[in-house]
Amino acid sequence: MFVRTQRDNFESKVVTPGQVITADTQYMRGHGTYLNEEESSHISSVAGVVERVNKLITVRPLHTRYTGNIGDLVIGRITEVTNKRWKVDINSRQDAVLLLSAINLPGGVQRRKTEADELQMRKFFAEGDLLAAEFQGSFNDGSTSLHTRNLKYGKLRNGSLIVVPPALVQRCKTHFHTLSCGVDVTLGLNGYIWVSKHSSKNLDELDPEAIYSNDNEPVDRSTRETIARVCNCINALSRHFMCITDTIIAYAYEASLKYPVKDLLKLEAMEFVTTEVRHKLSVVRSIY
Amino acid sequence: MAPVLISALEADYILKGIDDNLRADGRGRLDYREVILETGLITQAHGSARCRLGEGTDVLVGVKVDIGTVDIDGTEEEVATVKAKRGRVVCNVECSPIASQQFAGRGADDINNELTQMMSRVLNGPQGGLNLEKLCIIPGKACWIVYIDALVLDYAGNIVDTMFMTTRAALFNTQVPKAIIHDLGDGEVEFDLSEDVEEWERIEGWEHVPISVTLNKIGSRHIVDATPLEELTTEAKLHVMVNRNGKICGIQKSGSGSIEHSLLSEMVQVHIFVI
Amino acid sequence: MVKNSLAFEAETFRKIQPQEYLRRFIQGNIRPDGRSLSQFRPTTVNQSCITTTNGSSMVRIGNTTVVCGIKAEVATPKFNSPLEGYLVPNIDLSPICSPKFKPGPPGELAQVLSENLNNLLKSASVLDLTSLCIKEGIAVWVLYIDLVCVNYDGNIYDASVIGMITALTNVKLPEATFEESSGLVKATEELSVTLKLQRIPYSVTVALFDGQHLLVDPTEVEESITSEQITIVFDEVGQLCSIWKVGGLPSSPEHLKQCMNIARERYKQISMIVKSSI
Amino acid sequence: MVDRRRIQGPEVSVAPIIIKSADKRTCLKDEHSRRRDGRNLEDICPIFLKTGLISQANGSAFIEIRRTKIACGVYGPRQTKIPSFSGKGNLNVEIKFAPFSCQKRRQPYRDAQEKDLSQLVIEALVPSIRLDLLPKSTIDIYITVLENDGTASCLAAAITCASVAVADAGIEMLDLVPASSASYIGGEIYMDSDLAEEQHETGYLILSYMPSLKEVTHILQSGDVDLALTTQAFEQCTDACSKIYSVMINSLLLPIRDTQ
Amino acid sequence: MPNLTKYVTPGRRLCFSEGVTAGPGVYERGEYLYASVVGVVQELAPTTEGEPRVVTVTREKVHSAVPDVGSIITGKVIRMTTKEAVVSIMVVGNMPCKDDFQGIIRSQDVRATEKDKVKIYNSFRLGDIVRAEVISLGDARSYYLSTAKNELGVIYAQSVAGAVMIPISWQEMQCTKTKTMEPRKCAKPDIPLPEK
Amino acid sequence: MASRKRPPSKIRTISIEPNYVNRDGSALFKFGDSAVVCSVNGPTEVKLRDEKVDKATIDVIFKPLVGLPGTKDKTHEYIIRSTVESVIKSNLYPRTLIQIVCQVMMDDGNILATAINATTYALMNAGVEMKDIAVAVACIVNKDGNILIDPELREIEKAQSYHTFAFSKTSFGLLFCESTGLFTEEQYFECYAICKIAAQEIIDKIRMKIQLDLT
Repeated sequence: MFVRTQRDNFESKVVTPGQVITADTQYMRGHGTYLNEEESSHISSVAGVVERVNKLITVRPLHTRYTGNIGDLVIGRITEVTNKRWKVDINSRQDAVLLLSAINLPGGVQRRKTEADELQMRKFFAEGDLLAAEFQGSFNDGSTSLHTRNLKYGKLRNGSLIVVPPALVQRCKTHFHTLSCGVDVTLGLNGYIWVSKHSSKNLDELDPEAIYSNDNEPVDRSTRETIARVCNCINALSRHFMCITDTIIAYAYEASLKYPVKDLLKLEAMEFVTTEVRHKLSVVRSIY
Repeated sequence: MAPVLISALEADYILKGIDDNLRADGRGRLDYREVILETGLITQAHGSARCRLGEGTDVLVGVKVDIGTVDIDGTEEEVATVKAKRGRVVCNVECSPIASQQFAGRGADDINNELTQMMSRVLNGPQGGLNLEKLCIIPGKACWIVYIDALVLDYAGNIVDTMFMTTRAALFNTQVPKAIIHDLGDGEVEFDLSEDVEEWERIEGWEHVPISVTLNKIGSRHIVDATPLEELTTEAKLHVMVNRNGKICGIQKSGSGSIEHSLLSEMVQVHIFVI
Repeated sequence: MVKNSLAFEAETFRKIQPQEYLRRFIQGNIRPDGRSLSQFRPTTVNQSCITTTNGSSMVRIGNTTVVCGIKAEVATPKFNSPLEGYLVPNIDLSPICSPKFKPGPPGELAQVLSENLNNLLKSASVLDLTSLCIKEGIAVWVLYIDLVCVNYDGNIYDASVIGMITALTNVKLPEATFEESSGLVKATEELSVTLKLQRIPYSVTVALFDGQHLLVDPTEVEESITSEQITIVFDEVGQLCSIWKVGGLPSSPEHLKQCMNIARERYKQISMIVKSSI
Repeated sequence: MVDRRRIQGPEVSVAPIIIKSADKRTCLKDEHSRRRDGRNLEDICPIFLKTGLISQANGSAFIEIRRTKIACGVYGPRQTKIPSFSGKGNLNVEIKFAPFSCQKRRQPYRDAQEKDLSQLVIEALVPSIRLDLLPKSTIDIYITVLENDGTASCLAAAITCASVAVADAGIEMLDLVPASSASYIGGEIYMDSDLAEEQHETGYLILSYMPSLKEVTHILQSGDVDLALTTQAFEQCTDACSKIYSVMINSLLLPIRDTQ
Repeated sequence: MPNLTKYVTPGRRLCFSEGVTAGPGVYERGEYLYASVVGVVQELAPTTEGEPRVVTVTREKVHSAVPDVGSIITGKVIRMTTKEAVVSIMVVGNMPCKDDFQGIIRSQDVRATEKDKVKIYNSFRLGDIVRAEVISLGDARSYYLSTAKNELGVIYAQSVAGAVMIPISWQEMQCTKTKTMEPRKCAKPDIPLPEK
Repeated sequence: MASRKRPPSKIRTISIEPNYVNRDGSALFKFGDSAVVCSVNGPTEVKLRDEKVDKATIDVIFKPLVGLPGTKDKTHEYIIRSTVESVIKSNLYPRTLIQIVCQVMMDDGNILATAINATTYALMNAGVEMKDIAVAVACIVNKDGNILIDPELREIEKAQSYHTFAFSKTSFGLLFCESTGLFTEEQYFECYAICKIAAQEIIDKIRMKIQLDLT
């Protein structure tokens, strides 16, 4: 996480647009702040939490569309297929672009892109398909480019999608988690979370031909119930604006075992789960 | 923001879930989401209600009552006299763009038109439950016109059921001012409205107003109260309007799939079980 | 048994080279649909075929089919002509009759045809408008003449004129009385009044190809290829009611004379067909 | 609405009130339940159905039931105008009532009721047409009602006529879609009701059905009806649809048989 | 054996589906074969022995065709840009379509050899009639066409002087009146319309 | 019969003002008190929708003196376009648009003929290449059968029949004619001859005006 030095007192202060952060000019301006002309003090342009890294001041808004940085894992939905590229909605300002050259072709990594691939793009990804991809960088016109050149990325199967505000998903080392209750959770940094059945096969066994097939593995009733429970827990957490990591989801899951799955939709059930999680978090934090 | 597209894999997952009676959010095939209903929110309207289904679909209905003339021109003599002694109901449904991107600009036009026609088809006529004769002040001259305006604030599936529930609540909440009739002797009749609020009374027959149950056919099964993703995988939707004493007040199918004959009668029985 | 490939060659040839296609036929003194240059398509008329109207007719010239319906309503007359009723002719070329027409408000051709029909009624004073009066200055009849084209295969103006005139002849206006008390007009179904037309005009359209060939009663294919059309309207006493020649290469008075003779013969044919259809 | 693209009549014109003389009070059925035109309650009317009416269209049909007359033209499959790519074909229906077709003169431009009826016809026909074989193209169906003798039976006739026109256009279909209508009057079911009966009905049912696949493509019912009567009405409508189905087959095969 | 009452309409149940496959004009649902067009039922003997019999319904009504991947089309060049030529498709296979579809011949699809050295204005001119093959459904507005085969390319063109031109080689056409040569990517002449 | 100041076969004083509006070409054409301004824009860029591959798209907009354009003005647009289309060498300007806008300034009868002449002059003023020029003149046959050239508004109202002719200058062929009212064949051809003579007069007037402008 960020390095926190306790020197100045404006740390983690909640600011509103137009509020002065600091008059000290040796700081650099980051996102969400601007410099007014006369007294050269930093003013925040967004309502959010002030964060300082060495000399850089930024204000992180509470609720905003996802602004990506390189290397982020994101989940996206294909909105349009044009020649040699796909348009992908990643809950960001603009649709991201996935080039034909940026995906794994069926039949292993070595296969070169042929003429036929260009014409049969829909065999790989069609409109509406969900995929996990990595944030590669952005073109000069500001639109972001993705790539799925890695076996753990690609089409998402055997599960369902939950959408939460992007600010809640914390950046951590890996975003592919397998929860204790035997369910896979993929936390997209853009707020799209995919909860699916645990794929027993590890990465290299995946036969390259089937990575774009459109059929699910059979899901038995108990796994389906756990997936539903996890989805409802994530919903409860996002409704009370709590940040979401794999540990927090695990806590929420245990807390929710008290209720049958469909009661988790009720407000008071959500209330109970989140207070339970908050309590458990404070206990854990006090141990550190 | 309601998704517009769905992937084949998600659709297949939902289909299989419904087959063994466990949907993506844990509900069974015939379980409704939690309904939160409030009435009397808008002061200027004669009656209003707001209903939220789960934490998704949100519909606000306002009812205003106004005095209008009866339109009887052009119809046969016989039908004209019957119409002269009746008030009427005018409905209008509006999906506001804040509910979802697709409703911005002209996108909402045909959905609005479809919902408005469905509402007026059910509420105007004997099966609407309201006692229209009572709404007439002076036969042939003046009568009450009930304007029902529904506004969809948030879209999370199953708009039709929420809309009918909220309309019924709003009609329950409606207070109609009392009209005092003065007979001016030579057949001329005059009326004016009493100001004090106590004398206002409810529209007679509000309790017979029907509510709707929407059955979504997915694969060979059918579910109730579908979420947006489930609605995208639905082949055919069957709206069954039912009133208090179990009478069917209207059936309408929408969506592009077809329903097996056997499944159809089974779906129609379902509504009694749900009510 | 799909059509033999020669027929397809013709179809492709017609799409690529329309002028040449028609010229080949005309040189052989025959037309694409097998008629000779001066032969009219079979014309049928049937009357009062729609019961929800006060007067109606259906006219078929070859494939072109027009249905005309007249509905009578009541309105207050214009200030400066308190006795005169209204005649409102409108033709509707909806997308059902040909792929040429797009949905939405009437296109240019529909507006021009409606205007010509309106001029014909007014200038040839086909119906004395005072006969439509119910109560001077207060209530008069309005005859909405609506023509719906069901199938557009050229020469739509002739079919519309025949349809409109036949429908006008079999209009039955209910006996209307203006009620002082309620200010409404009540009409009884039993006794009905028929209209007396002062003039029975019928129109004939001839297409001019390459400046010299006169193609009588053009089909849609011929209409799209030739650019000039001459329309001549006669009435029952042989008096001219309107002549309308639009566009294309300049034509000489001889053409007009030939067309007038053709129109006179055709007038007799049409009035015979209409008489036999009652 | 002043429509400058048409010849203008007077601003306001109203239809006269038609006084029906006393004896013609309509009594819908006589003692041994015979209707005014001799049918009894569950009979449907004879149907005149002919294809190939419009030379310009790919497929066309004309239907006449009692006094209802409807013409339908099918154009397509042709290039889609909508910007988005669609793997499946698109169906577009436009119903138009001729201004003189109903008791009261209808406005020449499309009103809300016509938009709604068009949507109902689309939903009735889409399940029967194999749209997945025609990517990126549109089928346009234009229906003109020349005379309307009862809106419910008119809509049923429009669906039947449109389905025959699509088959006449040579477009691949799973099945023909006959549709039939019934009215609930005084607790009894009147099949194929006309205008007079419709004015006294407390409810109506329109059902479109694929007889050989035994699937209902569209159903629309309004009125205060209990369950038993509704299911009985379903049965009567599905039988009626099977009868109409044979008329549709003959109308399509007639022109072929006599050319052979 | 399907009951061979000659004429069928869509939805007509033909026969059981085992041992028989559905040809054009027929579809399979449940364990039955149904007709999907108006036409005559025929049962064709299978080409190779082992295959099951094929039931087809030949269409009675000539219907306007829809371009599909692989179909041969005839169309008119209506617009040119440096990278592609826009063609309005008038005939698909040998069935004329009532309304024209729109197709694009990209410069890399004009011919099979030296794709990148193609100059589009030396291959097509405005108003030429070309025969091409549909290679992909392309995007929302137009199909992707290719003339990369010998029998594809320009089949009818008017020279600058307005006379009809005849192809002399696969890349040149000669004006009958002024004998001037104009560069075109022509189709090999007198090949009958390839049956699609 | 209203007193008609000029003899039956004499047309009203014609006055032409070119470059009335600074467009590619424009002209005001007056028959006595009937005046129409016509402005020509072209050949310019054309919208993709109505682009023609081998010839120019001609678009006519006719604005009436009072009120919004209705079906009558749409008919005038259709007439002017079809008359002018056959005269302009449009295959010299493929995939372009020639836009003609006619605005009625004063209306004392015979508006259509004035508009056609104004359009012809505006096209010449704009330098659009034409095979021929269209000259239009109108006449009426009044109640007692004699023919009046170039009628005023009150004469048209009382006329028995009303004829408008448009001749091509070189061959004097009939480009356009519209006759309404009740008339016999002889009357029609008599009007045809008289209008032909009047047309010659207008052509001389136009040629004289052009010489005046160019010198």
